[in-house]
Amino acid sequence: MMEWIVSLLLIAGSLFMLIAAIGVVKLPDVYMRMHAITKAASLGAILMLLAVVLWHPQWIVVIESLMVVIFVIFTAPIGTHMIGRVAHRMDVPKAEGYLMDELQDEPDRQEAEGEKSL
Amino acid sequence: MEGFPILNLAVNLSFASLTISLFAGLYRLLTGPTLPDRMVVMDLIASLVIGLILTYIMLTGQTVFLNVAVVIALLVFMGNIAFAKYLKRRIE
Amino acid sequence: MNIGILLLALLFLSVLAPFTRRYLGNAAGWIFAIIPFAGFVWFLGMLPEINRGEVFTHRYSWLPAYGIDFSFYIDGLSVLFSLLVLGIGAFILIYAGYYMKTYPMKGRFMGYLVLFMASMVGVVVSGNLITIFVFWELTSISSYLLIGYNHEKPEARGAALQALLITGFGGLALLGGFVLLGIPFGDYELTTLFSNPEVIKSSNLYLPALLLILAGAFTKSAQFPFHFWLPGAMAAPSPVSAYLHSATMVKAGIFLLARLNPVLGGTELWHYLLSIFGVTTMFVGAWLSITQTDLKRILAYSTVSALGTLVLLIGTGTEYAINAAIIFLLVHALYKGTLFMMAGNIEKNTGTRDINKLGGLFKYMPFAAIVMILALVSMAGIPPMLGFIGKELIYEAKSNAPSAHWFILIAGFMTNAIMVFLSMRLTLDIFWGKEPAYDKKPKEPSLALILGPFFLVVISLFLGLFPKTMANPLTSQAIMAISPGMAAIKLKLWHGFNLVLGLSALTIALGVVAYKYRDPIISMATRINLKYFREEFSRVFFRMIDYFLIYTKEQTKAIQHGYHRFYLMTVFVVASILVWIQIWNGDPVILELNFRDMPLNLVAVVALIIAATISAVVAHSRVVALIAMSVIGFGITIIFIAYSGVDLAITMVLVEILMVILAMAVLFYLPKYVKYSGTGARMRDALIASLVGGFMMVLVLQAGSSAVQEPVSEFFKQSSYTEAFGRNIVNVILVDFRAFDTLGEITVLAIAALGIFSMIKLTKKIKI
Amino acid sequence: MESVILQIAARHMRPLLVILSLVVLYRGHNEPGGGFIGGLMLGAAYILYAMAFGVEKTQKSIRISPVALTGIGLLLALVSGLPALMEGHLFMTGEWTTFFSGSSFELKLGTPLLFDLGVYFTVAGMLTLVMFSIMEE
Amino acid sequence: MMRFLNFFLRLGRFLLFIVFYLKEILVSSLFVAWDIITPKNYMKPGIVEVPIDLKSETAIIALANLISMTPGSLTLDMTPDKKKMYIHVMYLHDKEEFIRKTKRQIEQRIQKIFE
Amino acid sequence: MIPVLPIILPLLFMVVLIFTRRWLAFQQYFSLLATVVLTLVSVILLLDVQQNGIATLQMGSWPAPYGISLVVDMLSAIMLVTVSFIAIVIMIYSPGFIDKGRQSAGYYPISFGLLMGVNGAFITGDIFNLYVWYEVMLTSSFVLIALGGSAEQLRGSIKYVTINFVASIFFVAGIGILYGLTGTLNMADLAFKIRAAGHIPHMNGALMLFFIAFSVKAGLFPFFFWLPASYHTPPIPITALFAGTLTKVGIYTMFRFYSLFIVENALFWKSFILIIAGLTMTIGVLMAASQFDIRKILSFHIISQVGYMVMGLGLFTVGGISGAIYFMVHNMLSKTNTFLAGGLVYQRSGSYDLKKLGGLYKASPLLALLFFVPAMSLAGIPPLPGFFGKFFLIKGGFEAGDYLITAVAILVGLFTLFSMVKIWNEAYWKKEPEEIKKGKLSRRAIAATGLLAIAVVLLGLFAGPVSELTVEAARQVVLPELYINAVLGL
Amino acid sequence: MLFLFAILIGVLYGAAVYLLLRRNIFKLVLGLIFLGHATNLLLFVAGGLTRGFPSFLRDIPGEVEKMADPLPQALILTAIVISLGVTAFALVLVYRFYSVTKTVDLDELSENE
Ligand code: NA
Ligand code: NA
Repeated sequence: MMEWIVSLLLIAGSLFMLIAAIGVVKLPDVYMRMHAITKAASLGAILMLLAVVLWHPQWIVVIESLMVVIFVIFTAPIGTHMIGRVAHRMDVPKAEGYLMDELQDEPDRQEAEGEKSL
Repeated sequence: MEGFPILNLAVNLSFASLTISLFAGLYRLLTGPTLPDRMVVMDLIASLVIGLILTYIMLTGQTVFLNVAVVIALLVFMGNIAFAKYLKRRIE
Repeated sequence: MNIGILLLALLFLSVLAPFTRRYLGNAAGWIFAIIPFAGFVWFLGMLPEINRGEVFTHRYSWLPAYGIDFSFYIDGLSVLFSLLVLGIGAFILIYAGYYMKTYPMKGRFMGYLVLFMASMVGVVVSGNLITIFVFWELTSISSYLLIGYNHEKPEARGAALQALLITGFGGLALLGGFVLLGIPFGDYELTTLFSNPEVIKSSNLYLPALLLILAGAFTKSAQFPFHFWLPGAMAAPSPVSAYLHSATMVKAGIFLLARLNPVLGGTELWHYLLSIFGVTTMFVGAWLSITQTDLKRILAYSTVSALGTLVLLIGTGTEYAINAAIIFLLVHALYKGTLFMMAGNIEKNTGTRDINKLGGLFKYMPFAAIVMILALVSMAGIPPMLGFIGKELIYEAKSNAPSAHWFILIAGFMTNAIMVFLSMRLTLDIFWGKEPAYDKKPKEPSLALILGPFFLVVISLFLGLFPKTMANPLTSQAIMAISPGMAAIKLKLWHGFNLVLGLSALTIALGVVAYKYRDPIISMATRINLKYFREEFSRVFFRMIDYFLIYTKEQTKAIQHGYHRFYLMTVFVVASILVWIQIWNGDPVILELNFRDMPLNLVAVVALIIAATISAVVAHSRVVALIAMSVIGFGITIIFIAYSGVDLAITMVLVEILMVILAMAVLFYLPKYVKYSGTGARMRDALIASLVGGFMMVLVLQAGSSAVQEPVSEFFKQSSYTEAFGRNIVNVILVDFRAFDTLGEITVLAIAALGIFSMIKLTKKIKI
Repeated sequence: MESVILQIAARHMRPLLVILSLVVLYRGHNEPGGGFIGGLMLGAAYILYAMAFGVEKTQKSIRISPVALTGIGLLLALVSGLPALMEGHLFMTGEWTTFFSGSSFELKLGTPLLFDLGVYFTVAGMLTLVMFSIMEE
Repeated sequence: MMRFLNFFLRLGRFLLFIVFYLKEILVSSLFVAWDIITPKNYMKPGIVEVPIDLKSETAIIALANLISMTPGSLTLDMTPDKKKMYIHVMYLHDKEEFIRKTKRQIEQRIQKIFE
Repeated sequence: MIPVLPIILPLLFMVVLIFTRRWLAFQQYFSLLATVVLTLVSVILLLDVQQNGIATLQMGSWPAPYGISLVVDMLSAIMLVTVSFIAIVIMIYSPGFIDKGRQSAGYYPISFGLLMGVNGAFITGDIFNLYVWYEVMLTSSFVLIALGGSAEQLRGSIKYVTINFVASIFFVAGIGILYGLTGTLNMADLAFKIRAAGHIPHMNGALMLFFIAFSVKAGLFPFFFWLPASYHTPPIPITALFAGTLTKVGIYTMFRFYSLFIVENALFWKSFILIIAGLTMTIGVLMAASQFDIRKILSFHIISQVGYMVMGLGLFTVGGISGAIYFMVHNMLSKTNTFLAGGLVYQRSGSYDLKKLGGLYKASPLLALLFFVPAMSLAGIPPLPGFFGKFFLIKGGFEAGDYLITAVAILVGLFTLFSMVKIWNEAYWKKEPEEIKKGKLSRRAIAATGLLAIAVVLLGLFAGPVSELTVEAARQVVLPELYINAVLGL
Repeated sequence: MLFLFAILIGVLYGAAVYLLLRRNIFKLVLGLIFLGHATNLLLFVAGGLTRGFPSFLRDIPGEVEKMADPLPQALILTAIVISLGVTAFALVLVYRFYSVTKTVDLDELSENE
């Protein structure tokens, strides 16, 4: 029984990742591609980790799996945020059909010159 | 994993979809068109590597590989930050 | 007294010399002369024992690991040469002390002179080939320093360089020859060599050894075609010319030939080589002296001629010839030393050495004139000077030579006639004849300046007058040393009427006639020289150096061209060739393609890495290249995981991420990517790249497919937990089994970090 | 002005990374990890912080300079070889002591762990030194 | 004692929130996946400014992350004063509705947990 | 215990210097003291080896071939002593020459890093460990050569770093392949396995990779480009330190590897190495002749003289190797000395360009002497050590029957003489140009150069005792069984 | 799999060499990084490939025999860290080079030689 659940989870997780990859290829602009990746990373990983935990029910596996999930959820959005932010500043062309872009109108978007934090 | 054909199948399917995904990522890397487009590929590949690691764990039963996944999950975003900072500097 | 002490005293004196000037002033020469004079007396005191056939040897352990001792071997030949070197040397020092009065850096000059003296004595008393060589080279160096005394003049520097290079070349050849000589003997001791002198002649090393040693001797003794450095060396002050370049150093080559005559001589090859070089040098030297007008150059060419004569005589090798050689050596040293010192005196008094600008000096310096004329008489071979005996013996030797080539006899005859001609010319043109307007009135040279010439001439005169009692004891043992079993001929001034006397008379007659027709002869000689010796040898030499420099410059430009890429390219191309040759010659590679062993996912990962690699290589954007790099990094991580490298995979990921951050941080500052290379270059580079990649591939195949029975890592697996208390074997290796590697590795990190830190911090401060 | 989100994230992640790096360091002898990996993570923690807040602020917040950290690491690695000498063994021989022997908290400590700590500091020091130098430019 | 209780209250909310959140992720992920693999695109993208009322930094970053992790929305930027967030929305049918939903479903829950 | 000291003491010193980097005066004196200590340790090691034969130490008590072996044989000991003595001289010299900025920017600690790497390379008996020490040495040299970062330095450094990096990669690739083939890293164990097996398949490729790697490090033809491209760029004490140590480590390693690992195809390797040696010594000296910058002349000469050392290796007789080792010691001292003297010239006249120099003979007899001694030593004038080196090699060459290479070696000596005299004629004898700078010489720099010149002279005067050591070293190289047995305890 | 890995390593080395021969200094650094990767992989592959048995001792009978060789892994770890240090240095060197000479063209290195 368990092997069926595990297999299902594994396949589902990897399929999510595949869909994310297809999304990266297919979706029309960088923001939407980022959508695909962020979600795939977490969801796919969560499903597959579930499979691992179920198949290897040990504390250390559970803890490490949880760590993977938490870290993915915590860090992936920050990465995408950074890229999205800079992409927007670069005026990366957006796909057609945007209803609005309120960030464009944000007065503070152009930051002070000469500021060096890196 | 021995003695569980369905699991074997699942592992192989997982490998298949993940490797196809890898090439999808490569495609985006090569075609771009913009730099942020290429940058997101790194994230995708990192996720796929986590997937591959988990699949390898299922294949071999070696849960120590989880450690690798933890590190990737924890730190890959720093690459994004670095790229972002680089691009930011370029537009300034 | 011991020879070692004498040498050390001289060396000490030479080191001290530069500091003495302040305290001793012009008197330094007199004081300096004490030690050589004491040495001279000491050697004189040895004569009785030497003449009883004794040989003094001393051996000091020197290079025991190589079986080489520092040893002395004092026999008649050594004593004769030492007496010359120290005796003339003492006079030269006195002379130089005054002569150099007005020159700067006199102290150093005196030091070099004494250094030379020590080296020259060293050469002649050495009992070991290597010892000889050490002193031999020192004579070259001191000669170099002395010739270049007027170093601010380019000619002096050039002459010094020329002399050093030629004698240096000879020195190197000589070293090679000595080493070859030592192989069959198994030793470099002269005693070993003399005890079984036939060893080398039967060895097939004889020819190369002989040629190399002759190269050494001929260059040092200015044999044609190496003769030209000697006239060039006249750039040195006169004491140097008198001492090194006539009386002593140039005789070192002669000494060597004499010294090794028992070992190397007596063969046809020896005989012919020495005779041919000797006779050529003898005649060419004399001939070239005809057209010279510089007093010192005239003397220099006549020295070349004399050196040729000596080589010829040693090569002839008969009893007469050896006798003649030794006597002539003595004769020549005495008169040539005098002549050069006098040339210096004349130059000092009149400001010129050009004989065309000299004349009528007799009335200003009659005493000096007589001294010089006596020396010239000796040079011309006229009785009662020792020169006459010398010349007689030479004629005797030549006419008695086993292969009495008329050619040699005629050449000798011509040469001697030229000597007579020169003697007359120098006597009459300098001391009488048309008197130019001298800037200041010439006067007799002071005591120190005339003392040397005077004594040398007197000695020559006495030796000529009482040859049996004075000359024979000096030379007989030297002759026996050159050729064991030969006897010294009883010397006498008067032989009665014979062919030789006839020849002498004819020579003088011819010389006188030639002097009478000197103008047409000189102009004819000039014309001939212009036609056949169009270029002076030394000019050819310098042109050769110029060509050499041009060549090396071109070569450097071709090899060290400065283009970094091509350096790397050379490295890669050569490496490829070498490694491919090794693979080609090595064991065949058996390739087993096992497709079951190829999981598709890994095949895909490999394909991904290759694709990413290609895209990184062809990328036009650095960001793309860097992202491709991290894709490759991730791909390698997967491979590490697939093949059980957990720590590796983690480290790989971490390093990859940090590398990207670092590269990005640096890339901030670089300009946008520019494409530089053309298609042709790219094709070429791709070819080179595939050569390197190819051999690496083969090597990996070879290594990976060979199964090792018992790698050392088995030990680590067995004892990691039991002895090192760790379950992560990789980590245990890193921190325990091979912690020393890790220690080095973190040191690398620390150093790199410090380097980066200081590179950035420091360049901020320093203006570039 | 740097992204607020990044700054908040960096503030949260730094202690997390530091603790994790220590865990990785400690576990290293038996589980994946060790001085390198731990050191790299520790370095990453401060680099992240520096990317969010700038080098100056980061350096102020650490107190110890990266150069000193590198030096301390090297010194620790070196010193870890010395206890062996006191025991009369060869340099860098691992010396171990066991605490709470026999109990379930049995703790084995040895010089190789000290050595690993040295590696940890050196690697972290090196990383921060390099990155800070470059980022400060 | 109160603090102890408070903690458990928060923990309970947190766990509830996670359950809710996982359901949300799953549903909308499937929707996005469907949109990706089917040829027809339903997206109506837009970048929306959302005012935020959270004070604690932890809460803010949790919000930003959760928005990003929620299919269909992605935090792009935030003003330095932490008052406004700019969110990229994939299926933006009604801006006000989106803002309301975000604030109610995520921000308020977070507020309860973290503040 | 002692064999490890030459490696860990420099590390300790380096750490101390890192912590005290703000106190320049302390750094200067401490460094000097530290190099003296190192020299003492090396001398003790040398005496120990002389008395008791090859000294070995197993790091961490792990038995060979599992742990890392440290091995000091006579060759290593000689190299250790020479290098640490040179380090003393450099440490006396540096404060008088290098600007304060560079000095306080890590010059001292990193110099000790360099020494650590160099000593490690001389001592270790493990090929991977050797790689690590190589990297320590190289990284330090990378830093030192770029320290200060003038445009010229950076240009040189990039070539230096890249080509040496490539060589390191070849080296480590060779190690990987060798491990794959034999399963061991211990050099003695490897040598033992090679001899026991008679033939280990596929080893040729790895050996060639090693050869290429060491050729690059040693500056052999045609891999030497990095050397003349970079050695003239940093301040002269750094160049002098490099000249005295770095390429010699490559040579040392080549000796070690050749002795231990070349069993098959010995004839091929011999002739190959002799050809390379001949080309190296000739091309190096010819290029030196064309130069007008003192540092460049000396740099090209390094190449030429490395050719001599490799020639001794190619002969592979006790005589040849001993000659090469003696030559190496001589060259390390004399070459460093000429560089330091060149530095004095620069300090006095503000240039290294022969065309702009002149009059130094008159201006400063001391300066003249300090250059003349090592220059004549390099030119092979007796009784300076260069003569003995050349003599031993020529003797070795003729006795081994390798006449051609020996003839080349003899001829190259002439060109060496030429370029030394060229410097002398131009910088010292030529009339002093009017616009020349008249700088003040540093006393410390003079003292250091003088000390080294005295050492050069002494090396020549005591060629006897020294050559006994080199013969013993050569015997150990020619009979690798001694090394193998000492390490494996057979 | 050995064959494929050998090809991969060959390609990586080839790419590294090709990059090192470019004129742009950035590609040079890229080439250095590639060299490092290629060599790490070479060490890994030449030391023997073992699937699924990381070298951790877990007291499972029979595991030790199948376990991957830990030594090459340790060597690679060392090599990785060393090349991290050296590459970092090279990167900064390149940066300095550019900021001093204002060019990324390696052919301009030839000046003054
Ligand atoms: Na293998
Ligand atoms: Na020489």
